[in-house]
Amino acid sequence: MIQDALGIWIAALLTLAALSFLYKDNPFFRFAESLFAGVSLGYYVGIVLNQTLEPNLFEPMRQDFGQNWDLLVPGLLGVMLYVRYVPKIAWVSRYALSIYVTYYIGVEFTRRIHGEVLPQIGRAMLPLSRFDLPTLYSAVFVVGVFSVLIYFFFSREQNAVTRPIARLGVWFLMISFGAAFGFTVMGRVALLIGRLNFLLQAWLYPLFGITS
Amino acid sequence: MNFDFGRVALVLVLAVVPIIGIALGMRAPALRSRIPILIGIFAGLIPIFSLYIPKQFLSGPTGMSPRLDQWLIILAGFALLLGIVNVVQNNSRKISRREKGWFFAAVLLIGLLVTSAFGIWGWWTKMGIGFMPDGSPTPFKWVEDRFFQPLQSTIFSLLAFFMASAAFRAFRARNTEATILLIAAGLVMAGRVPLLEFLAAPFPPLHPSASAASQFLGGLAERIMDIPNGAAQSGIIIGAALGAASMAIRVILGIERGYLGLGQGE
Amino acid sequence: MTGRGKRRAGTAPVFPARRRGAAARPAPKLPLLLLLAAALASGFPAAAFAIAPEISPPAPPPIEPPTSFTALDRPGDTGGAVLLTWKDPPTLPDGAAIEILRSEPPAYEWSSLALVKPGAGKYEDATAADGKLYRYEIRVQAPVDAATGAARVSPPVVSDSVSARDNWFRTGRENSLIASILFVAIVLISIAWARSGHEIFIRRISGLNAVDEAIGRATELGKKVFFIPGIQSMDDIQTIASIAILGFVARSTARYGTDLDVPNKDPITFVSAREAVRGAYLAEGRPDLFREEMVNYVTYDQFAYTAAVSARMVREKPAAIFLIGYFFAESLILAETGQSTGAIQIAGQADPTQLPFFVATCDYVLIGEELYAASAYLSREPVLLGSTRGQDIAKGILILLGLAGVALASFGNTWLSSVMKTQ
Amino acid sequence: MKRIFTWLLKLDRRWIFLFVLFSVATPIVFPIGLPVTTTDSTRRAFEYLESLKPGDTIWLSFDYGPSSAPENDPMAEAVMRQCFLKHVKVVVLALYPLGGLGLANTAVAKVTAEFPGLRYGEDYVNLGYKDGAAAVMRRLGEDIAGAFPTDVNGTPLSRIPMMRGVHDIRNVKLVFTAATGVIGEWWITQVHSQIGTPVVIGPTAVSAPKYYAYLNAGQLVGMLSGMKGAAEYERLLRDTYPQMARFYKSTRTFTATKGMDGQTVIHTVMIAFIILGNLAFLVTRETGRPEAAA
Repeated sequence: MIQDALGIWIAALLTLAALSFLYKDNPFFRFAESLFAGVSLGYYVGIVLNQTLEPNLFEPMRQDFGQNWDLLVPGLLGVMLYVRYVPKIAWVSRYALSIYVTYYIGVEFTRRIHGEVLPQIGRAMLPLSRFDLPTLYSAVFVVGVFSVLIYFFFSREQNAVTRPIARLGVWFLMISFGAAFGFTVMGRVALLIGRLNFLLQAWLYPLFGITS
Repeated sequence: MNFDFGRVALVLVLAVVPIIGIALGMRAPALRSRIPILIGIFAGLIPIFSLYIPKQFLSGPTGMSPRLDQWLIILAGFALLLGIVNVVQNNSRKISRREKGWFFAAVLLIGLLVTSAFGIWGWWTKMGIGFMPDGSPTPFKWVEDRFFQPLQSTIFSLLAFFMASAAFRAFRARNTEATILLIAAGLVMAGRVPLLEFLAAPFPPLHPSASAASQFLGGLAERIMDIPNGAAQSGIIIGAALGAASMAIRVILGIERGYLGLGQGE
Repeated sequence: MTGRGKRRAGTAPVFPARRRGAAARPAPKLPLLLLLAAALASGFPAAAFAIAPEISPPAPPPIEPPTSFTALDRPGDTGGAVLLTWKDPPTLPDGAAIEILRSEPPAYEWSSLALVKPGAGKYEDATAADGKLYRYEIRVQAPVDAATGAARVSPPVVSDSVSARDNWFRTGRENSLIASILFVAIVLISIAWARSGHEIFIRRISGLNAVDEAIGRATELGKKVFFIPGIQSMDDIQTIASIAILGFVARSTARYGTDLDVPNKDPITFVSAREAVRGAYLAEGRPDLFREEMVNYVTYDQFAYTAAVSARMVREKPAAIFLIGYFFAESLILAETGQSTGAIQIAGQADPTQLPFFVATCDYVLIGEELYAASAYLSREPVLLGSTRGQDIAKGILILLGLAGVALASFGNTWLSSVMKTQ
Repeated sequence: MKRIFTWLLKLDRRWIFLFVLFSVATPIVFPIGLPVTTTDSTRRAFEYLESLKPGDTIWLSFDYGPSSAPENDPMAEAVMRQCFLKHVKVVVLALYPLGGLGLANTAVAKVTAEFPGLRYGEDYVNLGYKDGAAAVMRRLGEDIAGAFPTDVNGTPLSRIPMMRGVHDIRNVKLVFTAATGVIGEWWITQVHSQIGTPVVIGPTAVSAPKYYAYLNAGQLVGMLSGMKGAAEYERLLRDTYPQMARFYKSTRTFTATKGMDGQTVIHTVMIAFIILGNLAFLVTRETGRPEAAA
C-alpha cells in the first residue's frame, strides 16, 4: 500500500517536472529528463533481453540446438559490430552493417514496388464517364494524384504546361497538410486529457479526500 | 543438427565468406570494402527473390529469407549495447571531469544501472519482467509503471500544447499556398467537434440550425480527408516509393555506400 | 455416380469412424430411420419407401451434389497445401454445409477435414504433405430433418489423386515482377547513359539550396549544427537517405570548421552516422576536427530521446537544425522546440504522416521524393543524377498508364486497374 | 488597436500553452454538458446490445494501451454498465501487449464496484491477457479453453459457472473490441468473417475512417468512433437508463462526455487563435520569419 502511494507520488511529481519544460528549462525538468533517458535505456535492456533475445535466441538454442545452431552467426555478426572500438580493424564492422542494411533494403524495394506503386496507381484509375457527384469526387482525386506526381519531376525544367499543373499539385499538398494537421489535434488533446486525469484522479482527488 | 540447403547456404555466404574476407582484408586493404559490398548484394537479393519464389529453402517457414530476418532481429538486439557503451562513456567522462551538469549525468547513469539490473535480474531468475506469481509487479514492472510510463505519456502529451502554438504561428494567410493550408486546417478542425453547437449554446433558437451545420461540417471534414487529402497522399507515396526503390537499387549494388563510411560513387 | 453412392451407403457401418456426423447419432434409437437416411443418401429413395412406407411423411427431395469438383496443388506456394474448388448445386436446403473428406490411396479410409459454408466454392487443405497422394471427396450435408429425424447428405463427388508440391513461382505476382524488372532496367540504363557523359539537368530544390546557407550562418555565429537522423534504424530507406545527406552536411561543417552534433535513437543508425561523419571529415582532409562525441547515442525510447534532444536544443541554441529521416509523433515536439530557439530548420521526410507538422514549423521541407533526390542534387554525381532521371522516366510511364487506366475505366473496362492489383 | 495586434503577433507562446491547459482542464473538473448528437453507427451498436436478453454473454476485448485510454476507456465502461443493467454476462480479456491487461483490470474493478449485486464468475469473468492476438482469435473459434485455459486468477474455465455454456466464440452474442491498432481489424477478418460472431468496434478517432468500409459492407454491427462515439454512447445510455446519470455526473470519474467538452473548447480556442492571428497579420501586414517553403 505504502509502495503504491509512493509510486503515485513519484509518477505525479515526474509528470509535473516534465510539464514544467513548457514554461522553461529548469533543474526539475533536467532531473526528470536525465532520469528518463537513463531509465528508458535500462528499460530497453530489460525488454531486449527478455522479449527479443530470450525468445529468438536463448530459448531456441536451449530447446533444440540441432535445429537452431545457425543462430550462432548473428552472435558472430554482433561481435563484428563491436570490433569498431578497435580502430585498427574497425573496417570489420562493415560486414555486419552491410548485411543488415542490404537485407532490409531488399525488403523495402519489394515493399515499395509491390505494395505501394502498383496498388496506389491502380487506385487512381477511376471511371469518369458520368455527370454526378461521385464522379466529380473521382475527378478531383485523379487530378490530385497526377498533379502531385508532376510536381515531383526533377530532371526537367518546368514549362508552360507543367508549371501550372505542378502548382496545382502544391495546392493539393497544402490541403492535405492542413487537413491532416487539423485531424490530428483531437488525438493529441486526448493524450493531455489522459495526463490530467491521472493527476486529478490518482493523486489530487484522493489527496484532498474528494470521492464523489 | 539440421543441415537444410537454405540454412547452410546462408551460413556459408554470411559467416564463412566474411571470415575469409576478414583474413584477406588484413593483407589487402582494397578488399576491406569490396567483399562486404559483394556480400551485401547477396543479402539484398534474398528478400526480393523470396517475394517471387515460394520454394521451401528460400521462403518456407525456416527458409533463407525468414531465417535471415530472425538473425538480424538478434543482431539489432545486440546492437543496443553499442549505444549503452557510448552513453556510459560520455556520462562517466562528464562526472569524472566534474563538467557542468555532472549531477544530471549521475542521475542518468543511476537510472540506467538500476533499471537494467532489474531487467537482467528478471531474466536471470526466470521471473520475467511482468508480474510475480502472486500478482504483484516485479521491480522492473514497478519502475516501468511509476517512472517510465508517466514520463513517456507526459512528453507525448506536450504535443497538445505544441499543436496549438504551431497552428497559431504557421496558419497565416501569407500567400495562396499558406491560405489553402489555413482553410483546410480550419475546416477539418471545426468538423471534428460540435463546435457550432458549443457556440450556439447560449442562443436556444439557433440550436437546430447549429446542429445541422455541425453535421454538415463533419461530413465536409470527412470528405476533405478522403478526396483531396487522399489524392495528395497517394501522389506522395507513389513518388517516394519510386525514389526509395531507386535508392534501394543503388544501395544493394554498392553504388551508394556512405553508411559504411565510404565515399560516394564507384 | 450412383455406384459410388451405393458403395458409400454400404460401407457406412464398416467404417464407423467416418460416420461421426449427424447420421450416426440417432442410430441406436431409430435403426429404421437410419436405414432410411442411408438409403436416401445413396439415391435409392424407392427402396427406402418399400421398407417403411407408413412412417414416412412426404419425403424431402433428394439433395443435389456439388459440381465441377477439382483438386490441384495450390499454385505458387511453398508446398504443403492442396486447393479444392467446386460449384455449389443450384438449390441447397437451409443450413446445409459442404463436407470435405480426404483419403490416402490405396487406402479407402475417408476422414472428414472440414465443413464449409455454401458459397465458399473453394477450400485449401493446408495439412497435405508434399509428394504424398491424396483423394478428396465432397458432399452436401443438410441438418437433421425435423419431420423424420434423419440426417441428409447428397451423393459424394470424388477427385482424382493429387499431391502437394513446392513451387518455383508465386503465381499472381507476375505484375510486380515485370514492374520491378522494368524499373531496375530503366534505372540502370539511365545510370549508364549519365556515366557516358550526358548532361542531366536537375531542377531547383529550395530546401537543398538552403543547406549551405544554414551551415554558413552557424559558422558566422560560431554555433553548432544539429543533425537529427530520425528515429528509425537502418532497416528503413529514409534513414539511409538521411545518412547520405548527413555525409554532405558533415563535409560542409568540416570545410568551415563548424561544430556538429548528431544525437541518435537507434544504435545501428548511430554506428552508420558515425562512419559517415568520420568519412566526410577524412574526405575533406580535416580528420583533426572530427571528434567521436559529435555523433552520440541518447536512448532507445522515442520520447526520452525527444525530451533529451529538445532540452539540448534549448540549452545549446544551435544555429541550424536538420530533421531528416523517418519521424513519428515526436516530429512536432522537436521542430517546435527548435523553432523557439530561433535556429534555421530544414526538415525532410518521404513518408507523408509527419509532413504537416514540419511544414508548419520548419523553414524548408523536403517533401516525399525530394528526400531521395537530395544526394543527387547535392553531389551532382552522374551516377546519382542518372538514377534520378530513371525515376522520372518511370514516373512518366506511370502517369501515362494511369491516364490510360482512367480512360479505359470510363469506357467500363477495368482491365488495367485489375492488372495493378498485387497479392 | 494596432498596438494590440502587434502584441498579438509577437505573443509569447507560453500564453497559448496556458490557454490550452485551462481549456482542457476546466471541463474535466467542471463538466459543461454540451449537447451530443448521436450518429447512426453508434445507435446501431447500442440497439444491438439493447436487444440482448438477460443471461446472454458478450465478449469485451481490451485492445488498446494507456496512450489511447481517454478515448477507449469510456467505451468499455459504458458497454459494461449497459450489460450489467440488462443482466448480460461479460467476458473480459486483453489482447493488446503494452498495458491492455492493466487497463482491463482497472476498468472492471471500477465498474463492478458500481453494481453491488454482481458476482465474479457468474455475471462477469476476466480472462486476462494472451500474446499473439490473431492466433488467439483463431483458437477461440475452436475452443475458448484452448486459448485461455484459466482466467486471470488462474482458475480453470471449467470451474467458472458462467463459462459452462460458452465453449467457443459462437456461443457468444457479440464481440465488443475497444481498439487502438490492427487488433480491432482482426476481430472482423479473423472472427466475424470466419466464424460469424457479430462484432462492434470502438476504435480511436484516428483509425475510425478505415472501419467505415467494414460498416458499410455489413461486417460490423456498429461502431463507436473515438471519444465522440463514446460520448454518444454515454448519452444513449443516460437517456435509456436515467439511473445511469449519477455515474456520468460525478466529478470523480472521467467520461467521454467530459472529454468531448474539453475537445470542443480547445478546438474552438485554437480556431479563435488562428482567426485572431490572421486578423492581426492582415491589419499590420507584418511578415515574420520566412515560412515553410514547400
